[in-house]
Amino acid sequence: MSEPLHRQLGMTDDEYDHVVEILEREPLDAELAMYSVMWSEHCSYKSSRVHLRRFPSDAPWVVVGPGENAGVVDLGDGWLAALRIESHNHPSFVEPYQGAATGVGGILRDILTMGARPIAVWDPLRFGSLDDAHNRYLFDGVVKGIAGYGNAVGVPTVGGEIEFDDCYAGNPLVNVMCLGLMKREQLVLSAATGEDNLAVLLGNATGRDGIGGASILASASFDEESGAKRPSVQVGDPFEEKKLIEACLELFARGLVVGIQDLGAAGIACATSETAANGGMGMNVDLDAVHLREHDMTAPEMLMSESQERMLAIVRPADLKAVLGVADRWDVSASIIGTVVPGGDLTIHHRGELVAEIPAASLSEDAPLYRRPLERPADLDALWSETPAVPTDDAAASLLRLLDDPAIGDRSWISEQYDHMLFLNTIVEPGHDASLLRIKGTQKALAVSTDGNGRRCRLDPRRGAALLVWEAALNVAVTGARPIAVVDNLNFGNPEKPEIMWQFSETVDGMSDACRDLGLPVVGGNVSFYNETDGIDIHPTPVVGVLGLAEPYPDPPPRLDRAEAGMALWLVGPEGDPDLAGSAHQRVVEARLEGRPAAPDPGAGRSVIEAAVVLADVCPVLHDVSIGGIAVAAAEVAIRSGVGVQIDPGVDLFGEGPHRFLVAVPADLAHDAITALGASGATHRVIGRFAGDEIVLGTEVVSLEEAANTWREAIPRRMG
Amino acid sequence: MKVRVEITRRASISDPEGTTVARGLRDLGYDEVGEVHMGRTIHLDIAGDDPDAVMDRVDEMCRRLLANPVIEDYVITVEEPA
Amino acid sequence: MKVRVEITRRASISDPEGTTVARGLRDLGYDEVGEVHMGRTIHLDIAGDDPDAVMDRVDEMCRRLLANPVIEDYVITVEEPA
Amino acid sequence: MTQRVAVVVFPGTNCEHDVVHALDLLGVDARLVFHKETSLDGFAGVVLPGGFAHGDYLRTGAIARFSPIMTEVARFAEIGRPVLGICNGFQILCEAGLLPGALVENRDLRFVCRPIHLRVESTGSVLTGSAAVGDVLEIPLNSYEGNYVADTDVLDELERTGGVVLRYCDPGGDVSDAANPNGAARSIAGVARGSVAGLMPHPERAVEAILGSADGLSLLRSFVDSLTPSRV
Ligand SMILES: Nc1ncnc2c1ncn2[C@@H]1O[C@H](COP(=O)(O)OP(=O)(O)O)[C@@H](O)[C@H]1O
Ligand SMILES: [Mg+2]
Repeated sequence: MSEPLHRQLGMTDDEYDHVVEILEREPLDAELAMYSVMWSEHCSYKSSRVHLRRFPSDAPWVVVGPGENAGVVDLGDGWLAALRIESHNHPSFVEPYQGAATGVGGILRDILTMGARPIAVWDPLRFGSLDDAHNRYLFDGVVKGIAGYGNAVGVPTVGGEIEFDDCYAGNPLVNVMCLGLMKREQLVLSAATGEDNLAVLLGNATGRDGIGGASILASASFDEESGAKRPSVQVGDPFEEKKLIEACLELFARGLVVGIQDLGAAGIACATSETAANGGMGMNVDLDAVHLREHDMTAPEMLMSESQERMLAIVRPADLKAVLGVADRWDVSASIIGTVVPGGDLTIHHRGELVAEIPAASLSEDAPLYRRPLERPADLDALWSETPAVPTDDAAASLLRLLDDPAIGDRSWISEQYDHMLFLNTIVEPGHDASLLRIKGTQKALAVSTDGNGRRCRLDPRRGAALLVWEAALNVAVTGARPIAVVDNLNFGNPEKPEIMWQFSETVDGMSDACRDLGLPVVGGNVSFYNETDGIDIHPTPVVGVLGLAEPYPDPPPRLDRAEAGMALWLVGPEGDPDLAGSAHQRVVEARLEGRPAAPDPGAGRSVIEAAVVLADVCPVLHDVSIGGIAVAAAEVAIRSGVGVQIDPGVDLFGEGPHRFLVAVPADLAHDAITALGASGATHRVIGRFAGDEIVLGTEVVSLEEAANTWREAIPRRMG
Repeated sequence: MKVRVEITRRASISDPEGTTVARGLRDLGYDEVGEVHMGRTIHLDIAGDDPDAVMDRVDEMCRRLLANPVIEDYVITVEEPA
Repeated sequence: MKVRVEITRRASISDPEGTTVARGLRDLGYDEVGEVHMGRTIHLDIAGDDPDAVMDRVDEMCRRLLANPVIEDYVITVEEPA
Repeated sequence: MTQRVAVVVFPGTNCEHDVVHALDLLGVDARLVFHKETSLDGFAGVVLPGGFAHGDYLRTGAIARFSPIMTEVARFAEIGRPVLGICNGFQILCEAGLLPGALVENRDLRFVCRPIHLRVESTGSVLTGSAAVGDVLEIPLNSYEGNYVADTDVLDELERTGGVVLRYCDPGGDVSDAANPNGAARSIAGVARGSVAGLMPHPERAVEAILGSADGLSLLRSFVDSLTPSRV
């Protein structure tokens, strides 16, 4: 090939010149490979960094903010939670099972790296329509991959969310969020400190897995060539990961590591340089010591390999024997591949030859930073000028169509393939607004909700992103938990297009506004660009994960299946005009996407969240109103509880305006509920009652049985 | 006609199950065991008596459903002609 | 020496995977597909050059670990002599 | 005196802490024992908990049954001390030949994690001794290879000897194909032989109302009641 090596590796000429400037010479091949991967979009965030700085990330309870492998927040009484979200979009399109499986494996190691035991996973997903066989294949494979890895590694998958839209047909989204739990003294950072300390590589043998995959699979868009990129598929080994988790937790518990780092993109290159740079030190690395699966690997291949299930531990020489003993006990392979040295240089030898000698920090700190041009998409004015019609009739038929939608219908086809009970923490399982996990031996419980809404963000990324944060926060609050932290995964198209970058920038601002209004710190996240196929970009799809803390947690916690005949149906929250822009009704019933979503109302939003937290202690059912509006929310409660519901005439059935939730109120608790609400400042109104075996929407009627069957079959009838 | 499809993982792709089985055998004292690789076989009864036509159809089945071409190779053998 | 072990489920034991694959193929329009049975193969690299001795050892590995006699049968083939 | 029970940890086991938590609630001194240990001295009984020992590679339970501790588990079976296998532990006991049959993939080839109903079929086991025949229990199932198989004569023999201890059923206690979550032969969810018992569902996941059910206590209490004081 005539192309210079750096261009083949995806580097621009300017970036190459910058490497030469740093090194004051031409780079060696291994060095160039390292810069090319570490300076890729995926690893360096070169297009997004200038924007991500705008996120609020401080709060008194933040122990570790963005920048480390995971955010860490203080839960009180010595407990810390670690959280992180990641995407594995492109690998999952190439090989859905393994792509999703290794996505789970990767996020678990990010949490483990902080010293925490991973205790739960969530999986926000996007696919094209299930009417298409290939989309079904991808969906089935991804769910099986998450199940296959998560179940076997022994971390429950307790929630997630899903949307189907044709913009994802050629570019599905597979995001995974993980939550970890630890006592304060377990916290570890990824810093190599202490001269003469040793770098011990633990876990899987290194092979030619996904070489260049980080830069190729994650940063380049799909097109006809994707077949050629296939050899870099990585295979997950949950068994190796399980042993690695147990071995590392034992190392942490015994204080045997001074720092630790997982190996992800750019494997050994990234882990050695990052730990050295974080510790303000250098490192001498001997590649001949690395335990290999394939014995004829070159130095660049070893440095770039993305073999899964590996960790790099920094240990004191005096502890080495104990560290190797722990590894041996768990049948985890270990090799001593480096020594921490003063000076800040990363020096790498292979077969007696110097293959790299670079300032460790330059791989991350000197990475390029782009301020890419922004431009508001030209079609927004036209979209906004349409005022979405408020549906007035056919409510019964519309409700059934909505319940039959696989993004609205029963998702237990997914969640029952996942072990969601392990550890006996799950006191509200998947299928409610947020999952609630108790911390045994305490009064504390953690709630997490993940949310995304690509269509609303397409119409207005700023408002759409802000609404997501508000929605996830309310989802958490209806379990009785106060929102305390956010992680975000920003799934976007090609950042080289100014319209996409504008969507990105608006999203960051919208999320930041909502987080500030809620006093919520963003403690971590991930950016996935180039989600496009043949030049068509996905909807801007930020996904947020909000963590909440309930203390003491409600016992029993509110659930969707605890409504009974005779209970009143309340709507808590502001009464505004029905908001149909980007709604499920538009998508499913009208096949349209238009209008401008309502802006959040921070004052109302805060009081409604406060109301939810206090009502969770009083009432059996709280359910936020989101996709499909009040009609769908009430129907879900009715179906899950096995009791009919009557909604009064005149209620906004399908609008998706923010800051609203439903409550089932037993007559004898109405007084307590009103008292509880009083302090929050939120307004409420009785809009119906639970009774009979029908869903009554004003003047229209659907039998509960038909609604339930439709809802239950939405996914199974499509998946066979 | 009886046809056998044997499916193996591509050489460059890691095979954690094979590795674990190899370790299991060595732990039992079978020190002579080197690399171990796992595969799958599918035995199909196919109506039809033109071997070439059947092979073509089975090849198509492999590409469409039976094998995962991203990580697997396959070999088709006629075990018993019609 | 390269040895292949093929493990199949005994006829009396249910084979849900085979049944599902058969149905999947018929759903795709392969009406010629009759019964389908799944098996697993294990490819072993074995040090040793006496085929009989190696066969004996592999047979023992099968009885002890590789196959479960309660539900499975196995066949050993030498693929490549030492 | 508090009974001491060993909960074995194989590489890949993941329900060990949950089993310890459940046994704690019953006042038992449950301790983790690593699979490389060779002695169960001082323990009155042993539990093989759920998970994915050795990644379930090759066959579920196939490699685990050769762990050093399994010699002791077999000795317990021989001298009549209670041995309980839950889910993956049940699979290991079958592989080890301490229980008849085997577990293969679910009928519809999907992992199943949800509460199901079980009917107690016989009380002559360490798992059901304190329950009553006909009791219906709600307990979570969590497996891909939960489909119990055995030859007809083995199944007949099990039925005859009271070795079938639990069957999948509907909430009303009726056994049917529709109430069989994984295709298990004769809807069998749990079997026993001598002092050894195994079941696919997870009784330790149903030990507190806030977890959705406390019905698992009935089975675990039977196990605890079957322990005789341990000699240390
Ligand atoms: N959208 C975002 N919002 C907030 N923080 C982000 C975002 N994207 C990335 N980050 C933070 O940047 C840091 C580096 O991310 P990354 O390079 O993906 O980590 P890793 O190498 O561990 O995979 C992480 O701490 C991550 O939380
Ligand atoms: Mg990381």
